[in-house]
Amino acid sequence: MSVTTLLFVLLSAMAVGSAVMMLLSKNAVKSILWLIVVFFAISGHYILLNAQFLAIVNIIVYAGAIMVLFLFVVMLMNLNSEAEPVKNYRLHIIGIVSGGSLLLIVLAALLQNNRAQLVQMKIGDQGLIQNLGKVLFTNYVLPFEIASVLFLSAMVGAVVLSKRS
Amino acid sequence: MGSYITFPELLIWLPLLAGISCFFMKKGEAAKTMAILASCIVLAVSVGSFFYTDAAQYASYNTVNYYWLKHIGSSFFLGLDETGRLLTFLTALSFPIIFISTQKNNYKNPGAFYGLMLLTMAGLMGVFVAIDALVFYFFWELALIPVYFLCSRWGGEQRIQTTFKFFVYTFAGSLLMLVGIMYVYMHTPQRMFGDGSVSDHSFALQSFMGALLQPGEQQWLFWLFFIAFAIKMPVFPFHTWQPGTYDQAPTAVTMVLSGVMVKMGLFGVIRWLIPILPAATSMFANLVIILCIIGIIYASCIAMVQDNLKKLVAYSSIAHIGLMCASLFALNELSVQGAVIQLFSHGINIIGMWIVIDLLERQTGVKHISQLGGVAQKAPVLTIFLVIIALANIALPLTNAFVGEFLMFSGLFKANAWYAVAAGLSIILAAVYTLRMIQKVFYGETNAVTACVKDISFAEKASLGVIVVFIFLLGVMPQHIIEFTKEAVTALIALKK
Amino acid sequence: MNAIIFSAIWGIVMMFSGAFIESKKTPRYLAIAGIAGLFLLNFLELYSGTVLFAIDTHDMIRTNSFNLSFLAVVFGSTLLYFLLSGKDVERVGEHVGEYFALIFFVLCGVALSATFNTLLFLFIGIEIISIPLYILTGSDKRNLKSNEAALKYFLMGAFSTGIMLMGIAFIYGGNSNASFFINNIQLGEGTMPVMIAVGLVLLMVALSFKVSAAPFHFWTPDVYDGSPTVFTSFMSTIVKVAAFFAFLRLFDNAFGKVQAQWQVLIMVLTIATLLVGNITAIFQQSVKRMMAYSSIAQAGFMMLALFSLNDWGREGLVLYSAAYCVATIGFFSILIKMNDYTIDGFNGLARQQPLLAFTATVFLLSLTGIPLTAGFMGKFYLLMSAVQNGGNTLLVVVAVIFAAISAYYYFRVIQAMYFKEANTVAVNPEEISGGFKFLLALSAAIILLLGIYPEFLLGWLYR
Amino acid sequence: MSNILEFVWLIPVLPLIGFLINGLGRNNLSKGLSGIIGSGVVLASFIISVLVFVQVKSGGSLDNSYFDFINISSLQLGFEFKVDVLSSLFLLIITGVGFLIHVYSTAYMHDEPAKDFAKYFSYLNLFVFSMLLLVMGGNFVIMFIGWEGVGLCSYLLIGYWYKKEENTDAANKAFVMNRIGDLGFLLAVFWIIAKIGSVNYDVVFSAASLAKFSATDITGITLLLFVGATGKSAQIPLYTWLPDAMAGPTPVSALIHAATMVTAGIYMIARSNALFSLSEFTMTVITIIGLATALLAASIAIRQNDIKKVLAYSTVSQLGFMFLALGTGNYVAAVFHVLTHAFFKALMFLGSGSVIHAMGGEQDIRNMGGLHKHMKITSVTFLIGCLAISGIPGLSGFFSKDEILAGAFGVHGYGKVIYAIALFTALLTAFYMFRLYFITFTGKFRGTHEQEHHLHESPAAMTIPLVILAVLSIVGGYIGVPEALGGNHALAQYLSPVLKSAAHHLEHSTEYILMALSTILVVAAILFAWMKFKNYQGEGEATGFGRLLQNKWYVDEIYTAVVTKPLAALSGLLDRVVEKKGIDGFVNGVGRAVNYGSRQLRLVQNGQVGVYVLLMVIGMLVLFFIQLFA
Amino acid sequence: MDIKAYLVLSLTLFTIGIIGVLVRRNAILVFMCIELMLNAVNLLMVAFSKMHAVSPVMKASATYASDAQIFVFFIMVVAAAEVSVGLAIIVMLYRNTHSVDINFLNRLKN
Repeated sequence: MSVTTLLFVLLSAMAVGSAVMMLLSKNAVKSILWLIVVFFAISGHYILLNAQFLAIVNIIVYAGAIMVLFLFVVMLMNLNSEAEPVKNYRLHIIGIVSGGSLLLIVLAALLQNNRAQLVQMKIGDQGLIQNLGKVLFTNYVLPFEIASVLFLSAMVGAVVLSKRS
Repeated sequence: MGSYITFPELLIWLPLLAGISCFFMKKGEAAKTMAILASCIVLAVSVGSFFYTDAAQYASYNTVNYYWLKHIGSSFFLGLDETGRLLTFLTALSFPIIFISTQKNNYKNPGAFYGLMLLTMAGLMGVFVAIDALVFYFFWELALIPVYFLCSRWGGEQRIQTTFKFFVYTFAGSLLMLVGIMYVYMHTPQRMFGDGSVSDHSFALQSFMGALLQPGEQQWLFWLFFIAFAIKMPVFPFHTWQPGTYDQAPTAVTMVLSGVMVKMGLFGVIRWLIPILPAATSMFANLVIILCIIGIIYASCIAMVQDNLKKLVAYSSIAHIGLMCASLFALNELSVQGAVIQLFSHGINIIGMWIVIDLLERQTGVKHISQLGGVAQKAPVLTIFLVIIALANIALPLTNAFVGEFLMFSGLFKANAWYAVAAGLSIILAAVYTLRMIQKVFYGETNAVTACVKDISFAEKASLGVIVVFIFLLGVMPQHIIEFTKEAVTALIALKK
Repeated sequence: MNAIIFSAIWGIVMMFSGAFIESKKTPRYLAIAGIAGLFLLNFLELYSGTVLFAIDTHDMIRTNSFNLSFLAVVFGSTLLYFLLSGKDVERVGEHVGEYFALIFFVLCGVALSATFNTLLFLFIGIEIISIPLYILTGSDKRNLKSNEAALKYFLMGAFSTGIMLMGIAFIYGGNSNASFFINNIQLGEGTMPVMIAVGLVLLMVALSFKVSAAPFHFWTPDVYDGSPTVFTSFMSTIVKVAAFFAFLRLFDNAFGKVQAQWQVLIMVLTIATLLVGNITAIFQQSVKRMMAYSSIAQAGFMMLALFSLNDWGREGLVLYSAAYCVATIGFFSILIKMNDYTIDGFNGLARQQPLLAFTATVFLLSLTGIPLTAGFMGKFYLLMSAVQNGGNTLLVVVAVIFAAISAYYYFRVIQAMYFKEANTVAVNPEEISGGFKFLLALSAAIILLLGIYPEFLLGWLYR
Repeated sequence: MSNILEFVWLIPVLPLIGFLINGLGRNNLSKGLSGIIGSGVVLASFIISVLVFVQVKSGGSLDNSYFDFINISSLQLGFEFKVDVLSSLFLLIITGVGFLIHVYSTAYMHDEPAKDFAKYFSYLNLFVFSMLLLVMGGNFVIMFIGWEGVGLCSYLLIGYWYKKEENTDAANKAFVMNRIGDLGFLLAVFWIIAKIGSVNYDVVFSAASLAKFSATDITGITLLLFVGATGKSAQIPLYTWLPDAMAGPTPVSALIHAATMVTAGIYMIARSNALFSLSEFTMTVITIIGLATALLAASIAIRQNDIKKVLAYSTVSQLGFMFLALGTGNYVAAVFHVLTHAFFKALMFLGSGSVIHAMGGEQDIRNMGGLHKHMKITSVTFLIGCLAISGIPGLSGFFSKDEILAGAFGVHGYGKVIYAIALFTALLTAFYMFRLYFITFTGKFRGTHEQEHHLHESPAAMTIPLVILAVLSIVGGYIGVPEALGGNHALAQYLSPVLKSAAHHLEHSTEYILMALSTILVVAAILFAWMKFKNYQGEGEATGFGRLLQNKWYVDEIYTAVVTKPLAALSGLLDRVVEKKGIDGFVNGVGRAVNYGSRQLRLVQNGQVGVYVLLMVIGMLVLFFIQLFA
Repeated sequence: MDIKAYLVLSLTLFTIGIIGVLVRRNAILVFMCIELMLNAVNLLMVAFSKMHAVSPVMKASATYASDAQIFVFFIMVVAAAEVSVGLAIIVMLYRNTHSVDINFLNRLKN
């Protein structure tokens, strides 16, 4: 079993495990921290796939910005104390069962064909910053510009929603 | 005229415009006069149209064809054929009679009332002259909507629920028919328009008759169409909206419903169902006839125990319509000829009945047989008219209904003796409930309720007089109307497969 | 193309107007001017192909007379919406300019999702539509219902976004052409690759959510009910038809060739939607909520266009959108004026405000699909498309039966207006200006015009 | 006027005109005037009828279609009249007797207010018109038009005093029962149309078209026609309306329910004898029904105390005799009896009318008695009538009835039995008629004092018709003297073009024996009645058989129990259960179901985001399953 | 490495996200689960891009494999915008109701 595989398995285990932990942990802050771990694992996967740019962006944007924002909000509301009263377990069971069966159905369908399609690991330059940058500012300049509308509306939204009157 | 404006257009636009203008009339009298005037003019037009019957010579007077939705092959295609002409005449004749005979009823917001009435008239006219399936469907609904408003605005206590039931019932039926129309349309051949443009399919009646349909398709299409028509007529067991509606609707509207609107269903059978789906028709004819006959006896029986005058007439109407429908499907010359005559006669007679009932209800405020009595002493003239009309209703010889029913029964007999026997029972039952009604309402001693009854005024005399004249005219010399509708009948039975 | 850029620009303009202009009226006039301009520019592009902003889109955007005329319909209805309900936008809160800005951003998204040629733009378009809507839903900050609606909408919306992205991922993975272009998807011979199939289902789910087709409709009643009525009107009309157009565009261009393999799914969704929408609407007491369900029911009808990807369907969808938008916007503009949103609130409106009652009746008749109204023509075309597709006439019969049922709840309002006696004042007369009445009459006229002569609109589809 | 037949259409038209004048001008006409108009038109048409009769006697006949009634390729049907020996004879009876009764009515109805008086005469004229239409019609449809017309008139006249409910009840009963018959008639007509597409007598009875009929057709048609006859001519099972019909004014009973309308059935069968003769079965049925009716009615008549009811039942019984004659193929005898019966039964009805008139509306014979000394003419004429109907030799009844009996006797096989029963019935007839006579006119008066004080002979307008009819009842028989009595049966010869007289001729010796036998027995019966009732004091409450007869064998009650009640119950059931609960219930049920569904379905929308998402996921599952595995 | 492995992995993460949405009731956590779903998608996208990078088919465009990674980039962008709005909404709600428990959100129902 090659190093790559080993790494893959480790990272996967880490990602799934901490995702489950996020789900299980009562405390909101803990869940956030677990989620950050998941993101790191995923970044690890990106590196494994030689998608360096995304790996970095993932750390910066997700683990850095977004999660901190979450953490900030949670702290602000100090929900760290367990706020969830008695749960409806029946609903949970149903939820888990249906979610699981969804996974099974899709996987069952996908894994039928046994023709191996390999994924290029560790090499390949598509994920390098200069390539992506070139593509982004040539082919994808229009989407890039239009994405700004998204941020504008987000900005306006922030104003509309949180400006005290 | 001719190339400028044609009879069908006149028949539709005149009442339509008059109706719309009525809405803007503040003064009730003005609206009423407008309505009466307009309907009389329409009557004149319709009478005039009888002088231009020759299809070949006066085509430009009787048919009109505007390009409308060209790329889907629909055009504003109207035409007057024998049956259509007869029924437009019935419509044109009924409305003045209705307006004049009910002019004493005063409605709140009369402008709207008469406006809607005239719109209904326009819709009915449209149904009877449309030769394009889509146009037909348009007018079919158009005749329904104003009636809905008329009934639920000016009707009796439970008007809203009753009318709504009526509306949804009919609306559902007509939507099914719409599906049928679409399906047939998809199987129609290409259509070339006058200006050379072509559409792959067409809504014109001719194309519909030329549609290529498998027997299997015809079978379920038949029911899509038939149910719509059956609800409109109504035929047992689709009739339950009818007694309530007749009871609750304002009498003027009830006259329209029972006199003219039920003919839409029968006309639909004549103009669309049989021509488009001859194979299925002959396949299901017996089934339909049996259904109708059950309805005839069933309705007559129920009519015998009705205490409510209006419901009594309603059920008797169901019986009569059932007979007409049955004989249409018997599809031999006798029966169809009879049905066509009866289309007209029944309209006239039942409107007469309603006029009398309306007079009674207006004066006494009751419509229950058990509460009335001895009217004959107070209003002999009214009684005479009623008796004549009632006897016409039970098809006494020398009245118009006799001719129709005689032909229909003999036609049914020709189709199958037992049909005639079973349906014939209605002759007896009809006598039973009609005479019972006459006896309980008009004979006997007067009571507190009927003491105040006055005899009828000139206006009602006039309108009833017209009706009675028609009753005897058609009763003694039916040959004219027969001559007039012969070709239509032969054309129809020629379709029989 | 014009539309995308201009709406974005004008959104920014509105944004600044909100920031720097004190008067509450001015933004509205600006907005009306903007939408008029938007309509004109788009019409210009449709009419003469004039494009103001020549940008190389690398084929990510494709415009043709079909989607341009659809956009014309959308912008036209928006114009009508601004004219009829602009005042009421001012009532929602103090950020008038911002509200209009957000609406323009939404229009930008609409333009994108009507013209996209790559899944990226589908995604971005949908998001640009959704995010401002989350905000508009919550714009009535003091109102808990509004907050709740906003959060529900946001959470479920985000969830559906996740689904959609997963779908896109699978499409990309299954597409041996390694491309996001919807017209460049390798569907393979015979049955399509499993990955494509999975992606297709996921995309269908996500878009069904956007068009609120059962069983993905649950957000609709709550959100429409909770958000400020004036925005409900916008959401339930323009946004919804846009989403539908995107739905149709995607499945028509990307998966049209293998329709046989997914038609049954659409049929299931259609029937479910018709059922839920119509049946649930019947029992509603609040007209606003009833309209929410009715919008679901209408969606059920529009699904027919997807069921049968043929010209009848495409034309029908445009026609239906026009009919549905005008009627619903008109009706909402009246509903907003009502003092009481329950059905009894409409009692005796005919006596107090004949014109309002009459136009409302026209709108409702159109929604029911009575002949001579645009609504009928729309239904007619869509039903016709299903019949021609021939797949399943039973579906058509089901559809018409539900159409008959729909009369049940629309006519309850008509009955209230005309046949019930009023005990209170339904509408404060001072709120009804002459111009408002005129515009209502105008929209009623439009509905009748389209109902009698649909070529008027359809003519533009095939230039 | 060379050929009176040209103007034959005047015969029905004149009464029609009278009807219109009286009907429309009823508010303005004085009694005298409307009386004159009413009777005048009938007199006029009587005169024409006489001329026509003469013409026809000298071999003329008319078969004329005036205009197309219905003319389509599968049915040509003109408005056509046929005047031949048969119809011309009936024309005489109708117009003649009709005229007398009109005259009589002018006096009888004199207490009516003017407008009702006019109404009455308009109805009478209308009746005469319809009756003439019936007999002159050249095809079955025209006959049917008259057929229903007379039914209508009898309805109107029975219910003439419409304020009393039992009158209108009787009227309805009469009309409905007639309708039942009419349905049979109609069906027969349809059958004929279906077979040969025409209803014209000459066409139908032509050998060519008779050949077209199968045996079943013939039997079916004739039976159906006979059903029609039973309705109109009050035979079992449809006879019960006639006694009730006595609710109408007495002259009406005389004209419609004795002389003319009720004989329409006989006319119709006689007219279509060509058909009937072909069906052995039908003939047997007719015989049996006729005989049974005659016996039943006679038995009931014995115990009736209402003077008109007795006459009514005797009418039914006599009609039974006529049908017996028809059934035995003895058409001439039937027509002959129609003629004589018209005379003496009209006579007796008018007589009873004069009695009732004198008694101030009293009809119960138990309150009469000894009227002879008060009203001689009435009494005498009535006596003549009784003698005639009982068949005392020399009077008209004797000849006709004897011919019927003889015909019956001649029937092969069971002829003797029929004869015996018929004879017994004849005896009963004699008995009850004279019971009536003695109770009414002999003995001492049993009524109240003011009645006795009020007693008087009726005015001339009433007595003159009585006298005339009396004379006719005596001499009327001599147009049909059988060969056995050295006569040459003028009537039979006159009718021979249309009617073959009875097939089986008896030995003269046998005839003599039969005549003697019947005469002796009848006289005995009369004497018995004389002893029993000459001074009648009212009899005790009837018991056993007597009560059964008094209650008319409970036939009405049985009909009510078997037909009327169940039908009403059924209708009620249909209305309440099938209609309201069943069909309408279903329709409303659909609506309710939708409402219920709505109420349930909205509960799914429970506001919980978690649940919403869950449902979405499940939906997704379903879609996946369909797409990937189904 | 076979693509299947990545399929399993990212679908598992995705499903965990879904289940989280189903079972958690704290709005913020639900939102986080959604973020997890997005990340699962991102991972799959990248994996696919690398799969196509070696797939033998003729390349649709010069940027055939970068497309997916650009797409992921855009997903992140959108996610960021979404987060800001979402958190704004949550905060606003919290201001009014001092709770972020979605099960208490049932003023709107039926």
